[in-house]
Amino acid sequence: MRALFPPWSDTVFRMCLALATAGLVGVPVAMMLWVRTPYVTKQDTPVEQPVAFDHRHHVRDDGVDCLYCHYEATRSKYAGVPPTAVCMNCHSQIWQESARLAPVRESWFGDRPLRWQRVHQLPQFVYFDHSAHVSHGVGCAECHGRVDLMGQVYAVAPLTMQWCLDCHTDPAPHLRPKSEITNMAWVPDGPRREIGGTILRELNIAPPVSCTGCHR
Amino acid sequence: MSNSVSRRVVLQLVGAGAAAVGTSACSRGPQELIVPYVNQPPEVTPSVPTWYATVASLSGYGVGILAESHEGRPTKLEGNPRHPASAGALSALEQASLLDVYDDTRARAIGHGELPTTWAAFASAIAAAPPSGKRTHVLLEPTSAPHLVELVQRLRARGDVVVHFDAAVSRRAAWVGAKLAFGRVVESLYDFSHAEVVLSLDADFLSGNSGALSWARAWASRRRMNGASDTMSRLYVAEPRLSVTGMAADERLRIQGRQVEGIAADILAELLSLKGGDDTPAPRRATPSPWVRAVARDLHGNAGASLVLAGDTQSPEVHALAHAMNESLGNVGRTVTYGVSPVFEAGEDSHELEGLVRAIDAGEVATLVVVGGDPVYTAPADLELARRFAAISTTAYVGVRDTRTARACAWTCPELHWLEAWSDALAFDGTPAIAQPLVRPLVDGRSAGQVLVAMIGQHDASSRDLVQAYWRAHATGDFDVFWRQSLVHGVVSTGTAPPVDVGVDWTAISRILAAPPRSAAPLEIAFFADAKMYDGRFGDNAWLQELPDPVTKLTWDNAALVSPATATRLDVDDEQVVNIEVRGRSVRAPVLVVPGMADDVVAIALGYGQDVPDRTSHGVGCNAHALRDSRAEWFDDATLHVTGDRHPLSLTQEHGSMEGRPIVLCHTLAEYRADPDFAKPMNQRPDSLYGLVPDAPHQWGMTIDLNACTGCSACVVACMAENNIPTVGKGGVRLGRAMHWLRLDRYYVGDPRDSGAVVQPMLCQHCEKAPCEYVCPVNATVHSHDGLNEMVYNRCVGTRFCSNNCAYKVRRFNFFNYNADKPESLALVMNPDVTVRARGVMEKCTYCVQRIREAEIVARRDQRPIADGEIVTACQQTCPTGAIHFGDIADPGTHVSRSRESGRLYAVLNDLGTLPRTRYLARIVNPNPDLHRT
Amino acid sequence: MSTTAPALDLMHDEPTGGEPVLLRGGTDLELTDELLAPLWRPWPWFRYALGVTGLGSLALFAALGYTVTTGIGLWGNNIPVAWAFAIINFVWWIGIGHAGTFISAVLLLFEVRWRTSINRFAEAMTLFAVLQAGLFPIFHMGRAWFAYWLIPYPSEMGIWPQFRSSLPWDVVAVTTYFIVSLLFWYSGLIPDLATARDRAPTLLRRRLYGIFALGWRGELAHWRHYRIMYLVMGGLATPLVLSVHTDVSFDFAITQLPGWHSSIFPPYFVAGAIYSGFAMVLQLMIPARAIFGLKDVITKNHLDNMAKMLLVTGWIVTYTYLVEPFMAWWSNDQYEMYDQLIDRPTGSYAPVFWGVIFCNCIVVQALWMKSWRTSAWRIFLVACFIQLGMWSERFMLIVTSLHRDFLPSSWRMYTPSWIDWTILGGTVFFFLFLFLLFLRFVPFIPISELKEMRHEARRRHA
Amino acid sequence: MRSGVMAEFETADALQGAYEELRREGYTRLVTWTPYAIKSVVTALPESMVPWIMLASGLFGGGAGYLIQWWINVRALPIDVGGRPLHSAPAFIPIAFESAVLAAALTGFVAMLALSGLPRLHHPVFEVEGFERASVDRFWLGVDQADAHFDERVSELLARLGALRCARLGGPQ
Repeated sequence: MRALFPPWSDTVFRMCLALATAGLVGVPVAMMLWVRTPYVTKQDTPVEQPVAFDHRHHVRDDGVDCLYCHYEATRSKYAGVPPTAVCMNCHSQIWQESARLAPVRESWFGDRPLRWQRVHQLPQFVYFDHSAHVSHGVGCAECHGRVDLMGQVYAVAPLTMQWCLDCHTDPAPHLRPKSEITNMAWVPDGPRREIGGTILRELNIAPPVSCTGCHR
Repeated sequence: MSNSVSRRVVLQLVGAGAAAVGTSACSRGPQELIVPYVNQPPEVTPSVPTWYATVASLSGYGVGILAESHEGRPTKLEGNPRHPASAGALSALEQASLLDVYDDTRARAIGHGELPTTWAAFASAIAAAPPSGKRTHVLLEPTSAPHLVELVQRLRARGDVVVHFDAAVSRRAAWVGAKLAFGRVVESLYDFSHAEVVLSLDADFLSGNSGALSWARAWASRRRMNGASDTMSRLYVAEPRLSVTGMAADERLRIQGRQVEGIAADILAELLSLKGGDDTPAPRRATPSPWVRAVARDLHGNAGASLVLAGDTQSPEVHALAHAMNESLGNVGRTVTYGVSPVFEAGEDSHELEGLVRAIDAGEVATLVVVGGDPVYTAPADLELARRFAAISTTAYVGVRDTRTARACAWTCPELHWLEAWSDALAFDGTPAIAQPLVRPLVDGRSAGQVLVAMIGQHDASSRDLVQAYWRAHATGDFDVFWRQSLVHGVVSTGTAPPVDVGVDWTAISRILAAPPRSAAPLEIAFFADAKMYDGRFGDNAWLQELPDPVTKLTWDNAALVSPATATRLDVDDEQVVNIEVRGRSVRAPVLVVPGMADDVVAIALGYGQDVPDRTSHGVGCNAHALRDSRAEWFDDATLHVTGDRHPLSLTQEHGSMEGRPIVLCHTLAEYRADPDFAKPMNQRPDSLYGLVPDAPHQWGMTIDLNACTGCSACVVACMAENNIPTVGKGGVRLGRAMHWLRLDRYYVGDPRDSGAVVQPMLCQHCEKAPCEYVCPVNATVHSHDGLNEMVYNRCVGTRFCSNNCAYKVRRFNFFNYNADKPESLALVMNPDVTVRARGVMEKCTYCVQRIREAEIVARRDQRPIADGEIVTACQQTCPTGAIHFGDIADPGTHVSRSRESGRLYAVLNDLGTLPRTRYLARIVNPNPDLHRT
Repeated sequence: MSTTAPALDLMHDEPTGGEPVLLRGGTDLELTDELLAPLWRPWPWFRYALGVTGLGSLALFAALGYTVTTGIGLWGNNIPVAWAFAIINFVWWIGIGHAGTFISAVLLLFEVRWRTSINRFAEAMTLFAVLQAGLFPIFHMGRAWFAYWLIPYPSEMGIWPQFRSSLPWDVVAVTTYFIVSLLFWYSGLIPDLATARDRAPTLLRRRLYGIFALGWRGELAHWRHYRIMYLVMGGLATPLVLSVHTDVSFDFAITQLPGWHSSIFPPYFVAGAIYSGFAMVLQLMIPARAIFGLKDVITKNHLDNMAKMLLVTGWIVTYTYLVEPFMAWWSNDQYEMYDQLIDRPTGSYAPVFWGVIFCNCIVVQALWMKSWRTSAWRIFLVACFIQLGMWSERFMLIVTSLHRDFLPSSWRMYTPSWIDWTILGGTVFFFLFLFLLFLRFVPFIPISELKEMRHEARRRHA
Repeated sequence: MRSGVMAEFETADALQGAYEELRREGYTRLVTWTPYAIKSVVTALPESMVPWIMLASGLFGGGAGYLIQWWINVRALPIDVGGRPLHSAPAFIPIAFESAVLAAALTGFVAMLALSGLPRLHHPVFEVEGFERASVDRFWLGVDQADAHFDERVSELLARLGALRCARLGGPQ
């Protein structure tokens, strides 16, 4: 008498079962990895800006300090993208004719604000405060990376909550002397945890770990 | 420029809604823009608010204000501590008027009939000289603004212009009463801090306008009991309806409005006979009521340290009697002084509408320019202004809102909101202040001053020019210094005017005393200015529409308020529609039974039933103005006819009894003295198995003094403005979905036939052993190290388990996306420091954590400790009586810590062991023992 | 020699005396074909029944979709009554879902013989009821799309669920209960699927049943592992049944709300669950018994015993109804006393309370009479009352406790919206929809077990 | 069993008789195929491993369930929730219990299949004529070729024991 299923059907059937089980486990895992990919966290992708502003040139070559343009970082939540006026401080004198600066001049003379693309984007329910960090030994490069080496600026940090918490729960290895806050190329003279530790004590730094520290 | 900034903030706000839904899942946030200034104003630092002093005025009385401005948009109004009428506090009305600036349905463009037109055309139309024999009439709201007063005089100098003043809710009776008593109009200035006994003759001095805020503060200073040995003042109130002041009374007499005059006369007569002397008139009644005798004896016993006030709705005679009592008690100069009224031509004929009406009927009016207000809607019905307006060839209306008057006028010109234009105003005590604009005008409008000056042929003057011109002429010393100082302080430093010296004309008084007592009407209707709509001018303000009435807790409606006894007599019930008939005019209104109302009185609030289409106010409540008569503006005889219909009412509190539960502790002074620690049992820390306690150096806590809280509801609006609390509309409130984080629970107490009420602000108690926290499955509500019960909106999945387990039911749930499809203009009022909550998340009071964290950051930035009083919650900041203390309870030196040592301190539902951080100071009342002997 | 077995055999064999559990004589082949017949025979009314219940199910999903996209505001919920229909339905359905596994597991352990003909019914009923119940915890959330936050997984937010709350307990309990019930049901099915495989008329069907039979051959070794596994799983399922509704009762018992904060809830809920569960089994079994002519497989003996179970659980429930107010009075806690002694019997929702008493305590007493216990349609009637009563009981527990809690200032009434009703009705249709499919395509009387029982009975008799 | 001799019996008792007879004869590698378990035959066999596997995995599941909760609340996210202790043991028990049951049940089922060599859609016995009745009302007994006593006379022996028919499974080695 002929059997219902040919011999090979066993293998196929068991294979199918195995695959189903694998999928059951695999799909969630894949999703967890996905949200951590630079694509989702928008890391490492230079953003096209209305003005081809080059940090390498301004910071490294001309030695312009971060705070010259982002002067609000010390007293405001926002580091502040500078008003057109700040650009014009210099560029009313030099490169007045440069084509690359046309949009800046249009903005200035047409009283139309420049519309920059946001690179570091936090959800709206996160209340991050630059002044609190800059005044407590957290250097610009800590979160923004070596901006002085970037043509077009891109985010180096994932800006996920876990990433924030890593530092808030254990700040020491991320702190630097107040004098070095804006120093992109700072090299610690010794083990960072120790340097950070002393700063931690000096400024008695206690980063908020309660939810309302960032969510209000 | 400021617009581009606004747009950015809007982006953020709108984003917030979307973000709260979208992000932190697997989605990739949308690309955002950063739009910096082209040229950043020096005073602006994005994210750091700037504060400006200005002044708002209601019916001519100025109240000093500090306005918080985020990148050129005002987001919150607070009181100016330097201003006498504010002393740092602000009523619900002034705070909420912020929302009117951003009202996208307000009057927008100048128009003639249906057609748009230009300012120039409008100006020339109203400036045109009238044909001979006719005049141009101008109808203004009562004002104290110096620059306006000067313009009015210049305008009159034209010769062919007549200026009238009209307000539906005015103090005319008080002014005329003063005239009656003293022969001239004066403003009474009270000093409650020295008053042992206060008699209010239907005077709602704790929540009315003019000086209410400062009076409430002073009154509370004599009610705050730091120990059983302290003394406290006693408050007698005789009134037809239960008012905010009535709820605070120690002894209250429920009585028809027009009977108050009789009571006043009786008390005065009794006083005089107690006082003896030759000028004693014969007592009016053989045997005055025990209440009258007790009050008189109490006042007499505290001669010189007592105070008698008459309400604005009472007749001039009552005011005169009050003045007489104060004088015979020797209170003048001690608890009451008199000053010149800040209101221009107070108590003079220009404040009577009849003049205008006569002129119209005589056909003398060529052009009528109405500036502000809404006379067609608010004027007594018998004047029939709408019909009369039609008879005038040229009519023009200048106002912030699109009103019925606007619809009745040919020309309409948007008036600038007081936050958009320069102006000035005098406080009730005459202190001047200058109003500076907080935001670039959102409409093509003009200020009242610009309109008046245009009528003198000056088209291009800015409101700034006008105000500056006036003060340039009147300021002393270097003008720029004066100007800057006046703007910075928010008050113009002029030497305080000396008190006016006046004496009572006793012949006039004895004439009043001689008059026979008026007999009670079978049913009296009592009109009153609504605590939220005032005369109706706030009708389009959603914050106020949804603000529960301080007494009835009614929202989005007015109702015919009657006492339980009267309800039984008339056989009516809550929500039953009745037909109220007064002098042949009738209005349909739903009934609401309010314990504590006087019997045989039906009270109804003004300001509802506005019928201008497409407005928030459209179809809300019924129009009580339509029942008022120019001969009886506040009290009248009425008849009630029951109809078969019912009208749903939206109350935020449906159950008025405490059911004998220890929720609001209320003791008499005698009981308190006998047992100063009566509250202790409700303040014991119950044993707990759970050892975990917050461990940060600062521990935040709040104390609320129920002796000082009057229930005025200013705190509720402050909370809404500070925390971006949405409104849910009449239907939402009725379903029980009101979003207020802070609510004022009102419980009726005492004999149900003659009950009073107690008030208890109820907000998140921030329990240390919070029941809401351990039932949250996702850690969305947890405890902070400094003792706050944190609510993390972006983590909340909306199981609502926390609300079920909250014993105080202070948690609010976003049943719908209440912030969706709001006009952009309304997004501008949002506080950028507080997340805009999305649909499906729970929310609640956070102790204004954004202010706490901000203060912490600033303090750490400057490496200094946080000072006591540096962190002020929104409700605490605006409380006129300072009933709320907030601060660090871990530091024994702070105000809040000291208040927690009081014997009156207790925790609501203490037995549950929730260890609330919000504690209450039990309420102490001071009844007159003579009235309670059995 | 053909083996025709008179029913008498089993009657004497019946330990309880009483009615026989199997009246069917005939050969194993006849019995098998008899029981498999519904799978092969065409049902003229099937497509209509499926259509109606299918439409009802669509209404359910439409209502749920509308809610998710627009907001919980579409329901009648408010503050203070933040939980209402959704949770009432959840508790009701999960309760119904308890009878199945109780019958299969507990009665298996006690070797109760009347279990056999009805257990698969009951198990299927359990699965589908739990499916309905499972909808509610998810869709009653304000943000259902974040329901997965209740599962502990390493999120990029570095934040985890909170296990002091009873809701994560529910997630695990209900999931476990569903999976275990499914396994239990499927294990029981395997031999019968093999039988169906070998009797199916067409090659396609033989193949399909073949796949689900997993190649079962009834080999000695199979039976050796199978029987013990089935038994142990029954042993596991027994405490599981009790634990699941205990967890559900914790959703209320762990709070401090008057009327919820009670230590009697776990046994109370379990009893109630089995009560309504048995009622539902009867409601499904009695019509099926009539339609498919199974009077001699599902005999009066079954009805009699089930009715007795109703009586027992009914009395347990009644007992708790008496204990609750007593405890409230005994505790002298004014909030408890108000809720239990004043609000429930005399408050705005008093009709619900008295309805519950009538349906759950009074009606069931009819089953003291043998005439009622053995009349299918009378039991059916009683079961319907019980079903209604148990739903109302959950309404009473949830709504009356919430709408009058500690501060009178927040007291409010609750009225369901039409969406609420649609969802409730929709689940009933969806449940029936699934059950129809089950009846149509799955051997709903355990054939192999019946044959075994008959065999064992005979040899014990001989 | 892949090859040997199979015999069909009409009743369970007949099968059981034959089975016991063959064992007395000394046959060890016997297989039966029956529509339902024949208690006395099955219980005669040595006990199955399945219960022990289930116990082990149950214990593991429960332990894991508790540890995960402990780790999350005490180590990963030590946060003050309603002032309750971080390690709120009583609250962790329900989940621990449920996960124990779940683990045990799942492994039990899988173990049962695995030890029975299932799932196995195709098997040589399915090709035996009349075997399809083995799941309905016929009882099959098989002697494995690998059995020590196995020889061609088995078929006769089975026939003598009342077999309706005999069949050869797999070719003769």
